[in-house]
Amino acid sequence: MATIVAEGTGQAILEEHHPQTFLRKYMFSTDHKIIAIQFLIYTLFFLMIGGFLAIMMRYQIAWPDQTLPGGGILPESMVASGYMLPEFYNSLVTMHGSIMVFLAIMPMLVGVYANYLIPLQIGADDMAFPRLNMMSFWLMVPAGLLTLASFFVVGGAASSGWTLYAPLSARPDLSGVELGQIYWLLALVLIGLSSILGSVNYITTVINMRAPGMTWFRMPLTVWALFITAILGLLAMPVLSAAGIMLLFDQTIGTTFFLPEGGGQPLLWQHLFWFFGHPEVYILILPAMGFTSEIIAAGSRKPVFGYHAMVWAIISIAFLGFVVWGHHMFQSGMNPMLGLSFTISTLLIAVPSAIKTFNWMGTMWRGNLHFHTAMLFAVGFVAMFAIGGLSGIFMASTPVDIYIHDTYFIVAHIHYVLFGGSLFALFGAIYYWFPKMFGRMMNEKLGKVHFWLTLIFFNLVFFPMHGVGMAGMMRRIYDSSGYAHLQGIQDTNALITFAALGLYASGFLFAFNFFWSMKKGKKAEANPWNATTLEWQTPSPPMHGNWAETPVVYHGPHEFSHPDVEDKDWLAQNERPDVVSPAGGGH
Amino acid sequence: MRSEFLKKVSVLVAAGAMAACGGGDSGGGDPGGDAGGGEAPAAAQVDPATVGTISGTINFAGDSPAPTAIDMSAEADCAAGYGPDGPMSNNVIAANGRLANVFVHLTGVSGGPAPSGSVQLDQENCRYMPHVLGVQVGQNIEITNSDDLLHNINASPTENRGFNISQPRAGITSNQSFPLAEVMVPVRCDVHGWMQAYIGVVDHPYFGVSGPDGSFTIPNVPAGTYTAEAWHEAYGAMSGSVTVTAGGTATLSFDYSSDMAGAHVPLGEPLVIRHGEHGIEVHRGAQD
Amino acid sequence: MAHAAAATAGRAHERGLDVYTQKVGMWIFLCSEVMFFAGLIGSYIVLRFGASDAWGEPGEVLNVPVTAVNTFILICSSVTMVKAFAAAQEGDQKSIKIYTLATAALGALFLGVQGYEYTELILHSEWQGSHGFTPQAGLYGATFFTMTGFHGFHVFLGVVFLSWASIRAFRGHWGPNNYQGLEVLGLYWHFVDLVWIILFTIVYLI
Amino acid sequence: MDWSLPLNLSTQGVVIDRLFWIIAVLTGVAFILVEAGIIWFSIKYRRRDGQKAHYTHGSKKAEIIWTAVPAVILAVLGIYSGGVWADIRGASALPQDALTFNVVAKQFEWNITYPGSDGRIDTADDFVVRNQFHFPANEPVIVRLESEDVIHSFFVPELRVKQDAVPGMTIPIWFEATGTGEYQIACAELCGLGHYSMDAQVVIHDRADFDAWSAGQAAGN
Repeated sequence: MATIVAEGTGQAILEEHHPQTFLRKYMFSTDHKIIAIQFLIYTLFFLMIGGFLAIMMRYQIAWPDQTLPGGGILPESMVASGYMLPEFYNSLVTMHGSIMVFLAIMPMLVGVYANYLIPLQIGADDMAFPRLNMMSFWLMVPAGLLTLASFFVVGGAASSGWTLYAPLSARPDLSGVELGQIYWLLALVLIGLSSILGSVNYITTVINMRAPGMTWFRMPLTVWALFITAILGLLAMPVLSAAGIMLLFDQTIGTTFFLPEGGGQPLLWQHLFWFFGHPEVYILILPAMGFTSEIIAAGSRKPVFGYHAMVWAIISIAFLGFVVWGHHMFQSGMNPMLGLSFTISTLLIAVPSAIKTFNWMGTMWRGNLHFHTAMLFAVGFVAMFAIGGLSGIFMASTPVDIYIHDTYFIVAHIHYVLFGGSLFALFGAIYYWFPKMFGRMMNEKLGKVHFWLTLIFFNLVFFPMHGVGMAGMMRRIYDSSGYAHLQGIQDTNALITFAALGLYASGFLFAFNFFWSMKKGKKAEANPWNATTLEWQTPSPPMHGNWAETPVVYHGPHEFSHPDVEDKDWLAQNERPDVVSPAGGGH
Repeated sequence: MRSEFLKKVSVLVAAGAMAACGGGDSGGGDPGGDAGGGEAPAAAQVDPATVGTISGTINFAGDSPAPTAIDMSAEADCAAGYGPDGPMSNNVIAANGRLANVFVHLTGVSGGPAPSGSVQLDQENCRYMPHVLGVQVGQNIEITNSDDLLHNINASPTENRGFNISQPRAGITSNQSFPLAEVMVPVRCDVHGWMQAYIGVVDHPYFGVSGPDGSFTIPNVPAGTYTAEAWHEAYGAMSGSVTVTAGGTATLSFDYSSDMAGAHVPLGEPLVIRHGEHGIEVHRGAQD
Repeated sequence: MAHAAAATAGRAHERGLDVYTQKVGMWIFLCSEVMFFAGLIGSYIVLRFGASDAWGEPGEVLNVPVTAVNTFILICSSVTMVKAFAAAQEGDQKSIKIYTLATAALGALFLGVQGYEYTELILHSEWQGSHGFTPQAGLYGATFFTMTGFHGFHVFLGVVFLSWASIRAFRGHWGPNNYQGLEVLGLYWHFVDLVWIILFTIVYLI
Repeated sequence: MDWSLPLNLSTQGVVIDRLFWIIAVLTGVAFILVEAGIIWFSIKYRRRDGQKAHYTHGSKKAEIIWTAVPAVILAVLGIYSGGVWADIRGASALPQDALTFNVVAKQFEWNITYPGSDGRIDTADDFVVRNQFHFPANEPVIVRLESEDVIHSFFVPELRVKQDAVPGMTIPIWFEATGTGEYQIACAELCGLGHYSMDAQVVIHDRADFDAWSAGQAAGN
């Protein structure tokens, strides 16, 4: 048994004794920490691209009768005579969603933080399969290149929405897009493979490589969340891959899986897509919930309120996540009687989300709250995620969904969950774990300015979208001026666009802080937040192999303000209270 | 169509690479070439002593079909551009024994003066102007929207790669071209189901389209004997022979009749109807 | 390998599944493979249920006897895989060589027969009045080639890995202290075999 | 800044709007409780020197309460929604013998087939009008939705009606307008480059006007 475990890790140790080339050390590294940083740079780049696409989109929505500033540098197939063309707008809509979900948020949550945190938080020296781990990053590179290239091929990038509803996505003669769609489907298959390899790695690592004493219910909530997320990815991504391959065949070799002309079923695509798509939503939120729990506990100097309930909430969300996909399809022509069962399962899944929200508040209750930037973002997450969760109740109610389905109300909801939720938590995570990753602190002043600007502009962008949706504005429309019922909200659309510019600009403040701090930030100590989990009990950044000696775990993950510990308000997982404060005695 | 996937992909990849490098797909359009207006500049390169002109009419026997009204009531801006009778279909215009919108081109010829200048295709009051037009391979087609509403231009050729682009407001111009000869390329607007146009793409400059009076002219044809083909969207295609002498004007006429209504007109592959001993014979050009 | 083992010999772990890591990894990977084939098979069921007239009777187009033989070949290869693993545990070097090579060969034979079957179907069969049963021949052809094709791709990957295992066998790599690689490969191979039995049943027999 | 539901003109819109506002009140209360709680805790328990956090791992009682209360509210909401949904879309909800129209969506048009003078669809006197949907108020009407090419979605905001039109399927929906006037059909499902301009005129008449209009159209064809 030992020989098997040693194969990857042993080599890693040997490498330390030899000078490594730049390529081996930073490009084709098998060290989980380097791979996490590669993913971080990659995803931040795509976050910037995805945001830029959104800004172009917003400009068009706010001022449909104006020419696009600087549009002249774009080819005539995107911007003609200065005006953005509807087909390019559709590509923007599609690729904004696709890039944000598959190339920014998901790999940032999982690729970056599952990679970085799982071995460090469970006391392992690396992943179970370091080379598979490297492969999972390098599969994302061609996927990203294909995605970027798809904008510049004849016909432009995919334009059938991120949900790729067939037949539009399968029929180039109807969408005008052929190569772009093929490129994106190929990218999707690569992303799926990368994600599956990653998941195999994370799950195996958590099962088999925990440090002595790290029992299941002593694992930090981040590890729990990432572990369950990996299971969701493992089971959901292959379904998308299978569906994507069938769509690719429809598009290229002339099969008719999703084309009614040949007996195929357009709704089959939707079932397959959402069977993946809804677990995907939880892939995008569960890790964020994990980070938030961790940061709020450390920021409040209190153990997580209801740790076990939090774990069971994660597990039940994951389980229910596989039986709610139909709630995306209430108006799709699916048998209406299925609607009721999906309504019930959807409302059920709101319960664990509510538990988590109240438990975070419970964690803050009677705490000693340190509002560093990471904590601000984590609390911001709870506040914004609550809005996203509550607005979800509207569309879970099937009759109300008749009206708000495919309107901006949905756009508001998804962004409160994915931006107000996932991205807020991710910003928090970046500020929180940056010192561990790079050995330097991020600038707190800039960080706080970034938080407040983000919070204000975020709400100015997405809260009014509820109103726009109530007024009945359809999603993905290029110009709303032709509709009588949308005349009253054009000023709101302009306001949203101004705020979106502010939101995007504040992202650059963050980017500056990030890269500046990487070089010039204040040197970080091993445990700058006085936190309890294992990653803080090794130097910043940790050495190759993570540990000078394997840590032994004695208790749960968030022992803050332990009454038996007198001179400090935290107790690391590898510290025993009777050793830290002998007078206090055992717990 | 789909079985030709590999061929299509290779064309696509090449086209994709072109667009990626060139940053646009304005085709062979020569930016300076617009000055001549696309009418006569070819003549400048031609020695008038060696060329002649083909001129002729498209005759039409039998009852002329009544023009059909287009219901544009849901697009009031367009409907307003027409007189009290309202908009009428312009796909079949046959009057006074003549047939308009027939595309005439020489076959078995290639080369000749290179295309210069652009050909105009306008969208005005929700109709294509002109309804039938001819271009040379690689020649720029300048598509303009004169209506302040959305039109899309959906070209669905079989030999060339199609395009489906849009022009959401007045004043927008797009440029397209076709790299392969194809008679005809159908063009439609999906927003306005009645809007249709046909583009004949040939790899020489010897073509013409019959006007409302049924006449057409093909200038600057080198002396020689040629086969010419006429194409009409409802009455099919037919061919005829013509001999051009230097400096002279050769006459070529085609005789259509109302009996030919409903002839199957495959697009993309030239369909040839000959008046043979046993009545009308139909051949698919591609199989000859 | 010896010094690498020594370097982490003292590494202790909290009790996991009591199974070595590669095996856990393969089990988990196979879970995702189950979902992949579930996606394809589920679509097949939905499409077939929705358009049952587009499907042929068993044996109408597909050559069931040849495929039955092919199924038997694949089952045999699972048996030889088990034998190879048992031989490795016992340290019977000769049997290790014979059985790994036999498994790889049977896998390759399966692919050969499948290739023959595809050629016959595409070039020499009739389906719904047109010549050749191809992926374009309606949903029946599309689902048939997609499912059996992806299964064949999995067999192909298995044969590649089995060839690698055979080379190692001839170098005396496998033995009582080093059988894990064969066991993990065996898991994959049995899974591929199992998927085939399901596919054979629902595609050829029903 | 007109952030409100548009004027409602259908019978089912009444219940949909009522349900919308019920949810709005429930979620509004939850929203205020959560956000106020977060702000209150953030101020009250902010860091102070010498302050030590209260050491607790949770409270079973509190957790049971905040699991049970949302669960009960959501269950009631789910059952109520299910009932309303069954009235609108249930198998037996489709009215018998109602005036029926075929609506065929295609890129980027709505083609409406009218029942003609006999009031029955699928008969010889049916006629088709492009992008104009006329129908009578104060009686249930059925729309049979089909699509020729891609998925579209039939959306009339004032009628609180939305249903995807899926190629290969015929999907019947019904509604009853409570007033007359001119509105628009919008397409709510991305259907290609003309999606945003895939609108059609909706004219709701009283019955006599509708019959007159229909007769006029039939004569014109």
